[in-house]
Amino acid sequence: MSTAPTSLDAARAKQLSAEFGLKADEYDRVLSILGRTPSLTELGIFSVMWSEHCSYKSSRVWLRTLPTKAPWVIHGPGENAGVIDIGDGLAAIFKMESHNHPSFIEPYQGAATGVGGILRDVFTMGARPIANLNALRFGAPEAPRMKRVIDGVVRGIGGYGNSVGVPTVGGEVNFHPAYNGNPLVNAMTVGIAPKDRIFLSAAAGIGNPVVYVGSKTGRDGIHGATMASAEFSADSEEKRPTVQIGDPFTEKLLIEACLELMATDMIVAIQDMGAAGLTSSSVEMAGKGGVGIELVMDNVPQREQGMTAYEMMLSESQERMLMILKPGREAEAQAIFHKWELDFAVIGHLTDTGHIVIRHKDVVEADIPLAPLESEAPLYRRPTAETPKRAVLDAAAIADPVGPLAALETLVGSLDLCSRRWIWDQYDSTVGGQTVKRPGGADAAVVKLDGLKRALAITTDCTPRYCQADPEAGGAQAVAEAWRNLTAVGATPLAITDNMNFGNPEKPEIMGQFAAAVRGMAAACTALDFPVVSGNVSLYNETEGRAILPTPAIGGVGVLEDAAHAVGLALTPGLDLVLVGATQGWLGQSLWLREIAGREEGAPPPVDLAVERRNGDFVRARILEGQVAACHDLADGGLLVAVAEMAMADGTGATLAAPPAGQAPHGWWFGEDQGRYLLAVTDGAALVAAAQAAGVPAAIIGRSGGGDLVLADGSSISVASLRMAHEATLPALMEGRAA
Amino acid sequence: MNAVIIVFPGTNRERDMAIALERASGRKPTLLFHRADALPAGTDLVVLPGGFSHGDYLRSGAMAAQSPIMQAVRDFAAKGGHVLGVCNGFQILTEAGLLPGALLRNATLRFLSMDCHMRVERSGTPYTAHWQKGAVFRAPMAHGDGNYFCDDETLARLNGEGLVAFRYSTPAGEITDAANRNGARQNIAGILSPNLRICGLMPHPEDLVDPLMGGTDGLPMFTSLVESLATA
Amino acid sequence: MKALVTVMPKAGVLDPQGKAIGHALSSLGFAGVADVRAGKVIELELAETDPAKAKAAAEEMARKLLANTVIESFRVEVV
Amino acid sequence: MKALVTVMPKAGVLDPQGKAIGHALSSLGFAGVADVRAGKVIELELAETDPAKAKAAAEEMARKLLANTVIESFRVEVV
Ligand SMILES: Nc1ncnc2c1ncn2[C@@H]1O[C@H](COP(=O)(O)OP(=O)(O)O)[C@@H](O)[C@H]1O
Ligand SMILES: [Mg+2]
Repeated sequence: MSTAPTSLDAARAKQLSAEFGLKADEYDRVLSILGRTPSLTELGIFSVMWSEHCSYKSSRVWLRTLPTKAPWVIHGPGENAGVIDIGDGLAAIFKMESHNHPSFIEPYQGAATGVGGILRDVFTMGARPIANLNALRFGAPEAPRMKRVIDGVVRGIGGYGNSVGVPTVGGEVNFHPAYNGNPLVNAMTVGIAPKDRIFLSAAAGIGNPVVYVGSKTGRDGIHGATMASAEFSADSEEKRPTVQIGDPFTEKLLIEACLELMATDMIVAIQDMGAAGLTSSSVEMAGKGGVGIELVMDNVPQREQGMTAYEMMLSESQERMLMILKPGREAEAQAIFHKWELDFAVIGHLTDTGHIVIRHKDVVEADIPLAPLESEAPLYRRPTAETPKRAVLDAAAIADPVGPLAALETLVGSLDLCSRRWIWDQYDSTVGGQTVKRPGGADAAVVKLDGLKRALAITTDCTPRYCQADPEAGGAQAVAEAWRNLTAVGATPLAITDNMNFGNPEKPEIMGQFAAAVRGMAAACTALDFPVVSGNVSLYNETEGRAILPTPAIGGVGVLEDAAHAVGLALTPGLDLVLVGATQGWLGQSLWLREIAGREEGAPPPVDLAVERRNGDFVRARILEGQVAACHDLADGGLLVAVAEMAMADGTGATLAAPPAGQAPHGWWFGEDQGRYLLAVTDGAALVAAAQAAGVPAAIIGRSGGGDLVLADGSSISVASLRMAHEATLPALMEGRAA
Repeated sequence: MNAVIIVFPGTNRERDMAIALERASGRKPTLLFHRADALPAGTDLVVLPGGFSHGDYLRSGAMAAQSPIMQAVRDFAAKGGHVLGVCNGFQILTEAGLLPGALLRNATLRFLSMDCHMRVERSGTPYTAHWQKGAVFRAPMAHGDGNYFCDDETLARLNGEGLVAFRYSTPAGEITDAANRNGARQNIAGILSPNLRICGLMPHPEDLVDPLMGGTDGLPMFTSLVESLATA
Repeated sequence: MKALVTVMPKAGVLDPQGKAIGHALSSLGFAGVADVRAGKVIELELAETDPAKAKAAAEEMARKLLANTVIESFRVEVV
Repeated sequence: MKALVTVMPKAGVLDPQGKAIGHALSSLGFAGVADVRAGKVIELELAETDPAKAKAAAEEMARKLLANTVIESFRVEVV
């Protein structure tokens, strides 16, 4: 047994524990586990491991209720990323992760290191990353610092992803004042690996070497995980020295070196050093494997002079990994890392003590039993308060102040609907040579698998204004929209990852939002056979007591057996436009209501999951039969916006039939009823007949051609002028220039 | 065609390039890590692909230009070998002095990732044989430093000797400022060495060689090479 | 009057550029380079003719725009 | 011994960064900024203790790697 570490002075320890974010009762638990006052390093380890970020203490009871299984799920939540079988002997490995707080403090580096972190979660399992996506929520552009945040975040995502050579193929962006002090940056990575060569993190083999690879350790981001678990206040700017700098070049080398090592049989277990760096990786690897671990800090590659054990254990320096090697293979493994000019150091070994022991300069700095560190981690079932239901609005009772075409022109230029080209033009979306559908080309990105016909479809979705009004309906809608977007390109949806962004969970109304969103998501995942295989929770997204909109971002992955089946959304001339799905004219929480009528009101559109599935399965079958030239799901902005988006994609207009008798026209054109698709086909009548036979509502609503959108009353607007409005917004906002 | 693609630390478009070369030639190119100090015997095309060699942390391509393998590439070029540099590869060729000029930050100061159109300014070279002079083709570009610069004297020589291979243009082939997104001198997208055997360009024809990825506009460059090298 | 604003990564902040340059120098065979830091320099041609005022103005510009004080420090020289 | 290598765009070479900074400064309300040039500075920590030799070494590094003399000029200071 090692000698016990030097305890802090009892009063000092108690005060520090509060500064590190431990509650009084949590600290008492630390005392009882150790049977003594902790050392500084021990206190640091407890506080980060028990932070919201690492322990999921507020969210775990709810997350457990999500469906996570399906025959094609290989590894669900609990690993570094989710793993699903996609056929041809391959697995897709994917996850989404937030970097919200760091991106507000230092937008470029915050977003860049967010991308770096999620890439590591994926390649640590043996996958070559093949696609990145990003789900962003910004405040009102005129809010203080917001343009700099937008600019920095977009540059940072591009700067990192472009350099590592992983194409950024999609994402989403919303703007709302609720994010003024707390923007959201959620990054998703999808990778591919042979399905029988997945690398896990459970350590095994007493005596096996613990190996550190990648960049050197500096004093970056110490207590980043605890910071990500606390609300923002005016003085959080002072926490700035914890900012981490991303080094995509080193990450690229790390990817290549790890994949080269993974092609051998030397690795027992591997995990990236993410939040709480060396602490969380070593504790989790040893904990999962039920073994002890002993680390010698003197051997940790260090970038700075005089670093203490506490600093090294808590550093969040980027581009580092921890692995357990088979014994005697160190030299071989080292040669690979030296070829790629990366640090490689044996920093410890596995033990049979069940403890984590940290030594530095011949002194034991920490000695903690791992079992209670995990099993006695705080777990809260926090009080919840339901969000009051909102009234269902009747479209006919809402005046239309401007008419459909004027509303359309305003809507396509509005912040939530305008072209995202200014953003994706800064992202390399083609590197790899496999991008079948780039941003803007289809409802989901489509990336082919090198050398195969098979392709993955990928999307991220969430409509936070729906979630705010009704978190349960909003949670279900987010999952359904992801499923719909995959379906709309012809893919079979397989599984999701999620990123739960909410406010302070200690407030019952926020915890209520969380619980309701999970309920809605779970129902949708079950009904759509679309399990959750990985995810991330980001709480305390509040500034001075004001919470963000509840934002359960969903990242969906689906498969196409043949990439050639994928359809995009661009109209070409001479096609019938068929609307699939029923339209009641749901204006509650619609963008029309907000942007045109100036009201953020009402219940959001409900999602009928059985109908969702039936309509989607019908549409996908038609796409796979090759009957569909273009397809677009109806989402934000409703039918007329969807027509306009399909028209703007390639400059082809359309002539549209009048709204059905008895429907309020603005409800018809702009209602956001769910479960709908717009298909462009050569034979609309045949499609409608097939839909009828399948019990799916469908109707021909127009025909493509010309350069204008023409309504039944003869009024029209040119696609060119819509495009101008659509493309102008972000360039004007961000650079004061025309598109 | 025995093509060798050099992989520097940070190179990231080597696979794209390999796919395009294989598609055109039916033969897999060799990927060669930058530490090598010689090219494989029988090499008849060296390709420096896109990416961020050494992170492009000092200047794009500056550190890669000093790699051990670059001496072998210089010798190969001096003996009349064919060398293609795309994007980061073009930057490396200028940093290594194998092509004149330099690639500055894009005038917009932003990374530019989008399809662009280029007009073929010289046909009948190993890289452009399958295009007519004046033909326009499309290719993705993806770079932060693609703003081609050279001094007036060099520019006059490039123009005078017909060494400008490609210029950014509109889809109709007009050479306009709006088509010149990165701010290059006289819309220059790609240039040739005096013996026409070294070519550097910023956009990525290798990413547009398959209808599934949106077209085959980039393919003629590779089929030109295959044919020229077969008869060379 | 000319002001030179030199912006460097703060001590302790990772400097991937400097690291890479140091690496490249050593592989080029330059020995004895212990450490490399890479920064920016911005030369401002100012109308101001009073050195103290010019310096103050340049410092203000550095704080507001030229340096990202979260991760960078700066110094101003007037020449 | 420390050497500072300052690398600036040559006269006549486009300096988009300098231009953008000038533009941003004026939109932030800074008046009297006639011209802005943006360059790089590389701080080298050298083992060499003789100032003349250190300077010569740094100049050699600049010529070989740190500056691209097609577009940039450099100066070396030893401190
Ligand atoms: N942050 C982003 N990065 C890259 N692409 C984006 C981003 N935001 C949106 N996009 C792309 O813009 C297009 C339109 O996005 P969105 O309006 O959210 O689509 P939909 O409503 O059909 O889900 C999609 O192709 C999407 O991938
Ligand atoms: Mg979407």
